[in-house]
Amino acid sequence: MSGRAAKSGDAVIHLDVLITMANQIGDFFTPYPPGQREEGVRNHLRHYWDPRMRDALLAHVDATGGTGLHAHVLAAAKLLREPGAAKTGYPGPPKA
Amino acid sequence: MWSELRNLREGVDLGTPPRDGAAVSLTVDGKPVTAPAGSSVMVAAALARCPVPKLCATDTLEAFGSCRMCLVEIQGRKGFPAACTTLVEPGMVVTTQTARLQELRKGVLELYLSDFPAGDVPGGWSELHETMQQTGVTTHPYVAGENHLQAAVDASNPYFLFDPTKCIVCSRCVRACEDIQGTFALTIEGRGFQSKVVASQGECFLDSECVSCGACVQACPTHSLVEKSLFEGGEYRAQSPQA
Amino acid sequence: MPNPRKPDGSVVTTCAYCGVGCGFKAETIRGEIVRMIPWKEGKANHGHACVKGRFAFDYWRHADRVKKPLIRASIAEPWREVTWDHAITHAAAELKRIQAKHGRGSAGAVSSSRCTNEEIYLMQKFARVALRNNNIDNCSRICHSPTQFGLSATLGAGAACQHFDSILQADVILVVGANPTEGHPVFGSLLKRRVRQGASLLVIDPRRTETAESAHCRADVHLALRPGTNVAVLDSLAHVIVTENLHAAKFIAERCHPAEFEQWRALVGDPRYAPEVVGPEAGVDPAEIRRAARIYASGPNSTIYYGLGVTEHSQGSTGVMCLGNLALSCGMLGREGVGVNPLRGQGNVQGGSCLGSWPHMFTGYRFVTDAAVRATFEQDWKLELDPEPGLRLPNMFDAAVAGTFKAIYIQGEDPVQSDPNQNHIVAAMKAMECVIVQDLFLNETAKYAHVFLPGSSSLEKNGTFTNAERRVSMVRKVVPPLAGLEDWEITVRLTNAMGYPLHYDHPAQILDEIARLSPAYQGMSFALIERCGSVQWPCNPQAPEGTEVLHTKTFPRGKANFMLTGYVPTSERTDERFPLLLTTGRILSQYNVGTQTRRTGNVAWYGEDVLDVHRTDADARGIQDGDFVTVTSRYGETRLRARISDKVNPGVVYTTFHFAQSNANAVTSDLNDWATNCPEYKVTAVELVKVPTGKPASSRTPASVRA
Amino acid sequence: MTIKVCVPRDATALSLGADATARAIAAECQRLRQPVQVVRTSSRGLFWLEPFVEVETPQGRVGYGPVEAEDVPGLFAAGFLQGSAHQLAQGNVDAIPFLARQERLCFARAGLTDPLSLAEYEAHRGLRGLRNALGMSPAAVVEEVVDSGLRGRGGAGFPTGIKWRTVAGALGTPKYVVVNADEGDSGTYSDRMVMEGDPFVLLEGMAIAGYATGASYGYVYLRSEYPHAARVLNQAIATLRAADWYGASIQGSGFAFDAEVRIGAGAYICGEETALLESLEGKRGMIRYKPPLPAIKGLFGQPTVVNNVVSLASVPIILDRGGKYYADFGMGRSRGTLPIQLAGNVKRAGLVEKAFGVTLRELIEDYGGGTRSGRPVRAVQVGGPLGAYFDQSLLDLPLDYEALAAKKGMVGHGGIVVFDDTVDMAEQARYAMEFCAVESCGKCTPCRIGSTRGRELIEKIVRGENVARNHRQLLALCDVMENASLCALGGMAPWPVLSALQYFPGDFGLPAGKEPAHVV
Repeated sequence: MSGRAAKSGDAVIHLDVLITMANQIGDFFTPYPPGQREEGVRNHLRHYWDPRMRDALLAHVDATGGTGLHAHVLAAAKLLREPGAAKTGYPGPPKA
Repeated sequence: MWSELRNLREGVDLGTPPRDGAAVSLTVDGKPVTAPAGSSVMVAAALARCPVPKLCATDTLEAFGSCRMCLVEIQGRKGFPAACTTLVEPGMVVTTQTARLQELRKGVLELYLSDFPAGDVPGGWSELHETMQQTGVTTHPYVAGENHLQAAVDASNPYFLFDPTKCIVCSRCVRACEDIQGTFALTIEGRGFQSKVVASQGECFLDSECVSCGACVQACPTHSLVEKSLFEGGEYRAQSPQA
Repeated sequence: MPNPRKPDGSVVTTCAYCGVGCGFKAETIRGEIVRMIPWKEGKANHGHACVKGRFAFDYWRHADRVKKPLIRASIAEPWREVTWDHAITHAAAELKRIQAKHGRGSAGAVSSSRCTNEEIYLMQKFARVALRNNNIDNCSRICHSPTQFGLSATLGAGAACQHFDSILQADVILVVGANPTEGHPVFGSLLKRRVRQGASLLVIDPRRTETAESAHCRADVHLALRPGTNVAVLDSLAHVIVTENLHAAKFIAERCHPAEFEQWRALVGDPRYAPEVVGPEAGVDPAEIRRAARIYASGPNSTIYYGLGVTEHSQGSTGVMCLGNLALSCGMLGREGVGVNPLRGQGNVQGGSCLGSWPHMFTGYRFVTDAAVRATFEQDWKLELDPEPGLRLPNMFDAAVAGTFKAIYIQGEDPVQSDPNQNHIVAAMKAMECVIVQDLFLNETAKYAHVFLPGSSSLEKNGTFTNAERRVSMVRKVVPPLAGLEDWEITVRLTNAMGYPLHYDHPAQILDEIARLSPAYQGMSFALIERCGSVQWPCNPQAPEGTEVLHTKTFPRGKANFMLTGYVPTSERTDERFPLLLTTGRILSQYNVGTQTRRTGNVAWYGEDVLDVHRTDADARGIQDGDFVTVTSRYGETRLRARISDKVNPGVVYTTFHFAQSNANAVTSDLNDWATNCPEYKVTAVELVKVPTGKPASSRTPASVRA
Repeated sequence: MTIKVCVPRDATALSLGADATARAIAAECQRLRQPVQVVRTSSRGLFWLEPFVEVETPQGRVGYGPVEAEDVPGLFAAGFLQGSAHQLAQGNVDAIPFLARQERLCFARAGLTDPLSLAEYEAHRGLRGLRNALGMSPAAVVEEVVDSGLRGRGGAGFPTGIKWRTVAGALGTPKYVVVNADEGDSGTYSDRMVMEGDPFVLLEGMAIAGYATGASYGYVYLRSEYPHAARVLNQAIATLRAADWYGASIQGSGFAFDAEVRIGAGAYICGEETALLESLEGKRGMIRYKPPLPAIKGLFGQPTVVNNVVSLASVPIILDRGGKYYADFGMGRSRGTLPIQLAGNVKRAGLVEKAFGVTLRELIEDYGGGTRSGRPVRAVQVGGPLGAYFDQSLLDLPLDYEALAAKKGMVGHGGIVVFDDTVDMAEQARYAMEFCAVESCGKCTPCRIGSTRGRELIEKIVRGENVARNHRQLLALCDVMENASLCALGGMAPWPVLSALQYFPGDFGLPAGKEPAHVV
């Protein structure tokens, strides 16, 4: 019995709140060099966000190309879709 | 400062703070005993199970040496040194029970009782009462001397009260407020026989800088500072107004 | 006075108030609790106490205590008293109905740090086995969740590195965003004792707190920074350390990743973090930033203690990482007298965070997304578990407003009063179909509840607390629970009613289960605690009686990590409409939301929340001491009595949120920490307007305010 | 030819009109157009002759006293500037028996110099001790003081050299020199005369003490009742600093020493060294238990040498002429000289610096000239308010620490107060207990409560209430105070009481001769 009863994509949280939260995460990883920046944001979304919040964000990316999202946050959202994105354990900070 | 806190034991009051120096061996009343270097003779006497009477000493506070109840005799030393302020030395020979010492302790305790409410001598269970039992002194010969038995009780704090008529000015409360809590709200005002414990600039406890941590109530050996909730009827019980 | 009555019995237990976790002897006369005496063998307090634990214990017998379960169909109707069975069955039925109708994710649970470890563990187990989702959170979400995130990110463990006594070996004490003498009084006394012995004291706090300046205890350096500039100032300290080569190169080489250090050195070494740049923006003298950095770096033993003044910001987690970086850069870890130590607010906030009461983690900070970890729990609980992180508390409220979250079971918390952006919370509550509250009193949140389960105070149950130094101590039942059930028994019955069979004879068995499933608690048991008095986790075969100091040889992940902590100013900005910055905090005599201390004699000291205003700001608005003022922000407004104070700088105002009627959180923003959604209580742009009163402004200081 | 006329600036002389006398002399000289140099010098210590005016003549200094302002014209008329005879003439000063038979070492310059003239001080062997000390090793300086046999002149009588040796050997810097200038004993003024009349000898002694023990800073704890001494001392310190005798490197020797004056607040108990240190640290003047001795853990917890003014003022001559020179004076284990201060009902009150061994009777009768009232001497209190009262039978005791201690008397600070036969010894005993009650710091119970109970018991005995029972209780109380008190105030307050009871039982209404010999 899989854990996912609610249909994916439900408007769990208003979209503008999600975008702000995602950009705030992006702000933190800004000082990291390119590559690590996107990996950091993706790891955080993967391990800390409720799946429905992630799905809502990806739905926004599909529908509008991710308007309102910082560049590296948008790139990170796309990384979420790649297989094997589900890393085990705490991702820890992006390795220098 | 390590052992002074971490080696305290519940239900045991060695009189001065526990130290963790190297073992020093001496004899108390003929019994060999070892105590860590830096400990007082009072601690050694307690460890040798021949505790000396004490009032101003307690093991959560550094020795003060004011009540003079813990005088002992030490071989090779003239006079009657106080056990609380004399540190143990190797090979010391200490005597805690002699007729002379009992005479002096009786003399000091009688002075205390000459300024203590006689009505509260029977039935009390404070450290002062324990010291009375330990020395067998419960009365005094001083008739109608100057005293503080009319002083007013300060019940301003919602939780504890201060009854100055039972205060023996041992300063345990003042020292607890300074060393243990660090608020420095209590002090001794006046000198000699007029010395008395006051909060801040002679204000009631509630108006003073007292943060009501209760360290002074715990340190008081005579129930002069005492929880209101211990009194009959609990009308002193500190419920908030709406209760 | 006559001779006092002599107690005839006593039970050793632990105080339920702050994170110090003082040991107490509850003394009784014929079974009635008459006084609380600090326990001389309490390893956190060594026979000392504060006004709350020592005296303010009478709330447990207060007339407001609810003694029978209550239910009602809608929040408009009055409560109806029912039996325990009736209330439990009704609650379970409602939860099942709502999950069936709105989906499994539409219900959640919230545990509290005022409950025991066992109760917190049961709450998260209830969410996972009864609700079959991970919608479980705890109140440290709104105070120290950034600690758990920030310290895990840098040092690998989100808990205090030292034990309290270790401060007695410190040469330099750095206190950031905390006022121990008010919030953790017994530890505050130990700190002041160490300062009197000669340790240097550095304080970073917008207010001239009593820790910074009191009898025989004055900070050598007090950086009274503008609220919200923590990360800038902490990075500036780091700037001085790296540019003046004060860092501990050997420690970094051995125990950190040198490449990461270089990356970090480049960031903080950037001229924009120089004291001369950061100082003016943070309202602090650059020379004092340099002096503080040099004193901290020189040590030899420098220790950091910090509180909600670091965590409750939009860069809360970043601020905690700054402290981790600072300690790592100077090698101040792994021995007595050093470390980075959160002063956790409530009695069991450390317990709350390491017992899995998180939407994304099981006990011991292990991720729900980690299949291997999940397997151990599924195997023990004999049930398949939700693999995805659940909703955090703020997310639950957002989802409720969005209509997808319909039921919540709250134990020992009062989010309506304590959580930010109160109007949003109330809207969320009203949007839910079944709110279950388990508490001692009908609190603010209970106004929107459908089921009220009367809880038991710490004097009425057995269990354990984990204090701010990871010390697990025993809570022992002194008197039987007023409502008949201990809190853990209520949660067990609700879990059974939801269809998951659960049974324990005694909380000791719950702790055994926790030990089975949490590496840090492996060796923990009631028997061990009885023998040792109290035990600091990690407690495992390598440390059979617990661990006093963490990170002595290695970090949990082997090496520690330097995180790049760039300063991102909060979006909460002052402007002409809201020119002042409000920051909030706590006072000694009242506790958290005041549910307990408001019902004790402590009101003698502090009977209402008061707004501290600097004279220049007050004069500019014609406000006098004692006047009522309306405090308005972009999010709401409230009324508070003003008190002229020199404890705050011009442009900054301060209040507490101990009293419901002052609903200070009506004005706090909905901004929160980027990593954990911990609310930004500490920075809100506001304006003050004097409330016109018919009678002349009261000249005297408000009688109810002593502090 | 300019004639030099000396008029003392000592507080006792001032209180008797010395300023008016000096102004009158100057005015008279101006009127007679007679060039004169009026020098305000220290006092000789002949207080019954103050204001004591001296004229420098070819035959030496001729003294006149007591000279009040209105006597001046008559003196000039009689040719006083040439030292001629006059009703107030005292003849050649050096020949005055009271002075001639003294051995003035510490007070060698008394009456001779201007207290604030460093040149005059050096001209009278000043600074030689310090110069010699700087040429020796600190240890050698300590041994010199040990050899001198100098003991504490404040009252305790502890060998000064031994105390210095302890401080020198104690670990921990900085170390301090603290001067006990509280001088609380009734009827004593030797400290005051040193500080007002010869401040440099004290300051030089402090520097030597600092050099010997490794202390680089000194405090003079001065009683608030000596304003003149405070002014003079501060000026003297400034002078020494300007002359590079105080400062970072005295005379280029690399030895740093400086000092300042701190004013007390009127408590007798702050004359006890540990209460003094507490007061100096800004706290209540309460007794500290010993050990630790101040030599090991004193001011601000640092090793501290605490000495009385006269003790330190005796050091320069020891380093100038050597310890043996000083030790040759005196008897038994009381070496050197002691400035005794005659006071109370005595005909010739004043300072008598004598080697130990002189008897009390010599001091009171030969020097003091018996009572001022002319009535017979009935009782004498030696060593301050805590000293025993002696009757005639004990006046042949020699002035010696051990001899007096054997009779429960004490040398103390060298004060002798004389009473004639009108004195009521029961009242003196009551006063002794009252003094203790008023001055008690209140820390230890035997003194805090005992002194008040003692006063009450004596009052009852004198009123005739339960005399036998109260007398027994008074003796028991005195035993407790003596043996249980934390310091000498409570510990010795019974001595005057017990001695009054033993030698003058009648005054209490007690039968004579039956008194147990507590003062053996």
